[in-house]
Amino acid sequence: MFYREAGQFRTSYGQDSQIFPLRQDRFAMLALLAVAVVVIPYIASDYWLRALLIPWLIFSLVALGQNILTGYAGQLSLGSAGFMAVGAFACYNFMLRVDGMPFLVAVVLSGLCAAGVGIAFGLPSLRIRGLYLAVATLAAQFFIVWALDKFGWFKNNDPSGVITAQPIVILGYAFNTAQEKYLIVLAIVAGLALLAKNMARGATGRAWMAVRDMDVAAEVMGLPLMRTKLQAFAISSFYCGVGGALFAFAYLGTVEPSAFTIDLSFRILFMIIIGGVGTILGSFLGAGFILLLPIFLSVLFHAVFGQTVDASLISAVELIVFGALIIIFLIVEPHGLARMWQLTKERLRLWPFPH
Amino acid sequence: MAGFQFFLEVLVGGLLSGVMYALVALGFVLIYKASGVFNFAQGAMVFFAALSFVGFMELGAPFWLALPITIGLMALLGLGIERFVLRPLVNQHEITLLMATIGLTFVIEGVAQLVWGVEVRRLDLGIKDQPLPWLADNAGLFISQIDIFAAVVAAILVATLSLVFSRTKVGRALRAVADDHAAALSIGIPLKRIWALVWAISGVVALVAGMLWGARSGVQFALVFVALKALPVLIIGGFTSVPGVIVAGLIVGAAEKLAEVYIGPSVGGGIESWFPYVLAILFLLVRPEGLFGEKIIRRV
Amino acid sequence: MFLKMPSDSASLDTFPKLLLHHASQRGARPAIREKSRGIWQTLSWQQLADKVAAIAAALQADGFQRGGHLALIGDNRPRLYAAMCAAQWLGGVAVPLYQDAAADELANPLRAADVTHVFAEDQEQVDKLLEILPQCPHIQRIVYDEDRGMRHYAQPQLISFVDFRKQGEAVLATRRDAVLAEARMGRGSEAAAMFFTSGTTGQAKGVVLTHTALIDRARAAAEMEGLNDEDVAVAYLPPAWIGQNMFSYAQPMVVGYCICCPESPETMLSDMREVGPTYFFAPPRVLESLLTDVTIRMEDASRIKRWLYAQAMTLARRVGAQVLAGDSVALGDRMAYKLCDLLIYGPLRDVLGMSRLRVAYTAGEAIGADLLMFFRSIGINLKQLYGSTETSVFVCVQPNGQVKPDTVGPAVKGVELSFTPQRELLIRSPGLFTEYHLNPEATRAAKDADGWFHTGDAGYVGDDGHLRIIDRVKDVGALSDGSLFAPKYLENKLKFFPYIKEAVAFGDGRDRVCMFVNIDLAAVGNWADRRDIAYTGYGDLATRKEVHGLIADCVAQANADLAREPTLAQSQIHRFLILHKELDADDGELTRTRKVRRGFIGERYQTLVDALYDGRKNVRIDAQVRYEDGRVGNVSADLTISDAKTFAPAQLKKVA
Amino acid sequence: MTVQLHAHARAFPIGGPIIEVQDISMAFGGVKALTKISFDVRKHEVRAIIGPNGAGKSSMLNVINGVYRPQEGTLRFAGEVITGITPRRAAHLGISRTFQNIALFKGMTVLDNIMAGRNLRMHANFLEVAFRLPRALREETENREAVEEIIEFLEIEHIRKTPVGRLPYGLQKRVELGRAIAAEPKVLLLDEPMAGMNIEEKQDMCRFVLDVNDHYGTTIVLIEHDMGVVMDISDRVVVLDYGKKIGDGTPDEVRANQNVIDAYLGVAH
Repeated sequence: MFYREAGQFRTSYGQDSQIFPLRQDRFAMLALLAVAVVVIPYIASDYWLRALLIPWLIFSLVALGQNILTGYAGQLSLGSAGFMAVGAFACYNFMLRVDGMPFLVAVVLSGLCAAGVGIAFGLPSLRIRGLYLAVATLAAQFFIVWALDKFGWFKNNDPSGVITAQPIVILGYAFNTAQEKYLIVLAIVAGLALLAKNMARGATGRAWMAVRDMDVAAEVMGLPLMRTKLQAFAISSFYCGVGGALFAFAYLGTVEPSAFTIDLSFRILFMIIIGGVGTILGSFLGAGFILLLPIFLSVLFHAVFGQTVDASLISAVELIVFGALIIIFLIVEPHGLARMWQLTKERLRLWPFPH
Repeated sequence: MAGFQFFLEVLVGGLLSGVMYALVALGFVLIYKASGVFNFAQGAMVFFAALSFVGFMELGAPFWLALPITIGLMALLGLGIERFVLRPLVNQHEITLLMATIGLTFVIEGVAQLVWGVEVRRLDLGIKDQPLPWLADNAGLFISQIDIFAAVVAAILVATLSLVFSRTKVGRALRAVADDHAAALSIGIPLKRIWALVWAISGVVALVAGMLWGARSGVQFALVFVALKALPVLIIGGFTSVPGVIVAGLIVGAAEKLAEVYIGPSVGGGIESWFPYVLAILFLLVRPEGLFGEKIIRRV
Repeated sequence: MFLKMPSDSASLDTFPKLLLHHASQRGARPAIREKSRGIWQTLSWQQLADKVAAIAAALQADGFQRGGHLALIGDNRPRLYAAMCAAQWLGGVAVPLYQDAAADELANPLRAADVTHVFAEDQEQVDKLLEILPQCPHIQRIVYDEDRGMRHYAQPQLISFVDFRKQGEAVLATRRDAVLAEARMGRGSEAAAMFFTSGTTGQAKGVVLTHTALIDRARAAAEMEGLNDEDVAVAYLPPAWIGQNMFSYAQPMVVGYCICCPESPETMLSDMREVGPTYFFAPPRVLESLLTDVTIRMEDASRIKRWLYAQAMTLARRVGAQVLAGDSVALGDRMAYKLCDLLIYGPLRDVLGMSRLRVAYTAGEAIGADLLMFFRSIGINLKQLYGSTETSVFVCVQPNGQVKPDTVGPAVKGVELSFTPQRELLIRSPGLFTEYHLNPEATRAAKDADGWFHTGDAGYVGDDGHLRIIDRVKDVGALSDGSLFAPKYLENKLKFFPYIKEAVAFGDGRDRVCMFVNIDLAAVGNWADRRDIAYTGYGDLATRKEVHGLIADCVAQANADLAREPTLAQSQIHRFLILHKELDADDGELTRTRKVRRGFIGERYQTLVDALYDGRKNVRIDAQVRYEDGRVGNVSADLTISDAKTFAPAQLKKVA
Repeated sequence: MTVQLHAHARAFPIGGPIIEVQDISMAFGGVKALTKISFDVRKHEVRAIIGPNGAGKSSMLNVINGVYRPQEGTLRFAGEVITGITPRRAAHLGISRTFQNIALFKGMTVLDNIMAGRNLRMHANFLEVAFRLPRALREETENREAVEEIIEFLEIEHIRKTPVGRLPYGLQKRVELGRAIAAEPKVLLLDEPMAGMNIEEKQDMCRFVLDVNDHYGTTIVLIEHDMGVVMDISDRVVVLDYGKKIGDGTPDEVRANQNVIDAYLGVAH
């Protein structure tokens, strides 16, 4: 309805493969970014930033990682939380043990560590597929958490078994307030999201999807299955790792290995199922949805039953709602919120016509 | 000598807990064979079964009453799952089905909490968790009675099931379905009814497993994660082979105990949490189709 | 390669000179775009000039003479337009022919114009040419644009466009100045193009137009509408038709705006949405099918949308036209219109690809008031113009803000109008044609000594200075009681109903008017669907009782209107039948521009006409039909003849 | 049409052998699929392998592009022995193929499917792609142009951006052909390209196959069990039955061959 497409035509393949082919979309995206950068930091309260926006961005990033592996390359992983943990602790140790280690470098390095671990646990994917692979990733999940837990060195032998993230300092400027942390997270996430989109729409993404949809055909066309799969594992884990680092440094501040449970891995999986498997946008929508749902529920319950509801009740309902939603989405809209959004957009473009 | 005896104890203990894994895995295999679904929620079902059973008894129902009620309940649950979750997803990719059952896990847990609350419960089957005197005296092995009991029950269960499958009409139908859906349909086997039945059975199996586990280590959420342990068991045993998972269950049980006791200390212990998986992976690299699973030939 | 030349507007008296002028003035700006391989491949004016120069060089080397004729057979393709200009570059005459013409239909024009060189779009056209090659000895070269499937053709005359152009570039490399000189030698007084008017009767005549004629008219209209090189037009009608040629060749050459060629006729609508033209021409039948399409698609929309649409349209009908014309409208209405514009008109214009339109013309035949007003009321500046091949199109154009359904506007600058006692319209204008090719007597008949062109249209100029056309002079007849009978006028009245595609009126010298009707398959079909009337196709639908009822209502309405007009009250339609097949140009029942050939039809279906007048209730017809694939088959059908409700003028006056 | 094609001089005259199959035998767990098969395929020709179902046609194709590894015999490509190469290697050598039951990438658009077919021509690594560095962009456009040519060639412009999953069977077959020729192969293996098509679709497919052979000079090896179609589009035909070669030669020779008539034409179709 708000689209005015007449006169928007492409004279080169470059234009034809833009991320936002429509002027209106490009504008909307810029506006959104502008708001996120300029307006939000001023109007959003500390609570909003700390409890909602920052974790949302971080989990969007992690979901993005999961989506690259599961959604694009079709390799089911139940170990995302594990890779987050690697990132978080790697970052901590880089900052701790290397004097004057710049934060951003540490973040990248921790991502690379995660990528390395990812490749290691991705190796079985060369011989095994589907469910079998899920086991490999579970192994990653449990092994990593176990290792970080058992070996004090990772936690600088802190008796409490908890690490406390060092302050974020970039070029001598310390990012302490919620606003500052929000901005740094926003920058990193936006940047990585763009890179992911570029890969997804480029040759890299096609290779992933080819392997996902029909690996025999892909191989017969000369695609290197192993490299493609491992690449997906590495990149996915990188995103999870960076996400983990931010999780520790920009969100929680203090973390322990047991924060990265299998349960968290499942939630990340849910994010992409509900958000939209194999879409960049879906990762953001899904993360937002999964994060907001519990908050929404508790608010709802307190509104209905007053302050005296016991937490276990809410958590139980939360579990049910989560599970039910997953099943419903898988049955009704396997492509998730992103697909719904896309359909609405199509309708708007054709308005007032139905088809 | 004591060293060796200790070893034996650990081994047997491991084998016996392996029986538990096998028992849970059994539920998986049944469903996987019949409908090609990897039912991640099996663990949750085990937990739910045990919890309900205990719950009913706490409500004052005697054992002989609580048992059939729970059986009925589990059968219903199985039917419900088949009807409302899996039938709409029929012919979907196995990964999708797995995700669905993960969602299912959450739902069942949630319901269980909602209905029965969260605190750990004792389940008393009247068998003491003490070493069997006879063994202790003669062989000097200290092995819990309940473990023995569990093993026996498991054995009986497996025996009955295999009887059912080999002798009865339903059983043959089920095997046909497992071999080839299309063929089964074409010779007039009511696929849907078979599935429903299988789900009901696996519900019951879950109950048995749940009761034994509960009796041994209390009824609690940990049970849900037994499901995860069953995963490596399945991989080693092969998704479609009942004897396979029994053997695999024993192997995993024994291996993880031994590893914990002998390797654990040197690396700080607690390796049970991941050892079975690594074991499974190593195994996969050697023999992807599992112990007794058919070899997978992928035609073009 | 870079081409320069002095550009004082006076010296720009031929198309090649104009082309070179644009190449130097706005060399980098787009001249022609073509949707191909997924994107709009674009030729800048410079590139176009280079291409044309190369082809001209090749043509010259290939023995193309000054004053020679070069034919073009194909859809709107940049390369064909380039070839057109190349011919003129060498002082030759471009002869665009209808691409959907059958082989034998092509033979005459080609022979008549002694065409030596032909540019054909693709294998299909080449096959036709090869078929008639024996009859056209003059043809020495056939250049084809698309080489798909052409590899196995051995004929010596054939060459692919690319190779031909390469030859030209080779020539240019050595003799560029000589080739450029050719372009400068051209004079405005020389013939630029020849268009074959299908003409509602008789043999097609080749209308010869000079550079000056075409350029003068193109410029006059362009100045009137303030066209500039920012404008964009879509080329989608046959280039052999003067209208399309004016909008996609003459005017772009004069103004320097860009034209866009759709990928294929099927993708026309989506392609049009993409380019969003600012300048558009559509004959009423195209607009009609657009409107029908809109109506049909809206019927499938959700209840709310349909309601919203209905509301918006009622408002538009009430105030839309005034808003567009810039007349004063009540504030409330203005607000409401703004809102609807956001919700309905705007999006609608956009999906139609018309949201950037500044000027849209319709012409060729009379347009229904509802149709015209529909587009105007949703904010599309659709206007009528009057003109013909002989007058280089622009004779009368409705100026902005003075658009009325029943006129075609005042004379365009430079045109003089006058009338014979028989109400025949005479025209004198710099845009007039020089002659009918090799047909002096026809020329003399059409153009008298003092240069007046006899249009053959009957009409008059109202006191508002706007020209009104009633009908063809020769068609205007009289009923046996002597009262005026204007068949075209009546036919149009019916055709303005969405359900009626074509209509043929009879009554000259008879006591009353009767008609043949072709139903509109899309509209009536949809109507039937919504009443779950099952039908197999046109033939089936046409014989349905319900459909007859539907059409009868339309006729009754038309009669009601007619009864209001004193002069026409007598020619109300008394009886009609729905033809068993759709009238078809391939069967000679319509002209290539889809005008009905009343006489031909009258003879062909004599039995039906008789039946109409001898009061029979139904009639059997055995007829030949030519199917899509060219096969000819026989169909026989029983046609029902219905009587229509008529009104006595007097009675209606009371009501009114 | 086909008659006319053969009547005219071919743009790419048939040359020497490009693929030589010598005494190839292979078995699946004891079951003999191929026994001592020998034949050759010449440059630029259209070579058909026909035979009743289960004659080992697909196995033969799978051996040629390395999906299966024969137990005995040697396979030569352009003179070089390539017995038991990997499918990837085969792809690099210029052997491309389609599959009996369509193996398209269901989730991707027609465009992406065919683009994927050109992966061997795209060398930019994922970082170059992620940061859209010059080489990645250049390769993307260059290959897109090539792909658009194929899209036009196969007359599938209108479905360019449709996910292949939504396309009717016949079109999917066409897209798969497109993906196969996108690699600009020397040899194109077609596994029952006309299986399950109605007569019009079959005619179209024939036209496209011949056009490919004629336009790009691609050597074509195709499998069909429906004889009619094959006979008029192929230059030479190999006939298999129960894994054995029972005939080899021009369509006419094969038609005349008694073994073929008994073993094959006898079989009702």
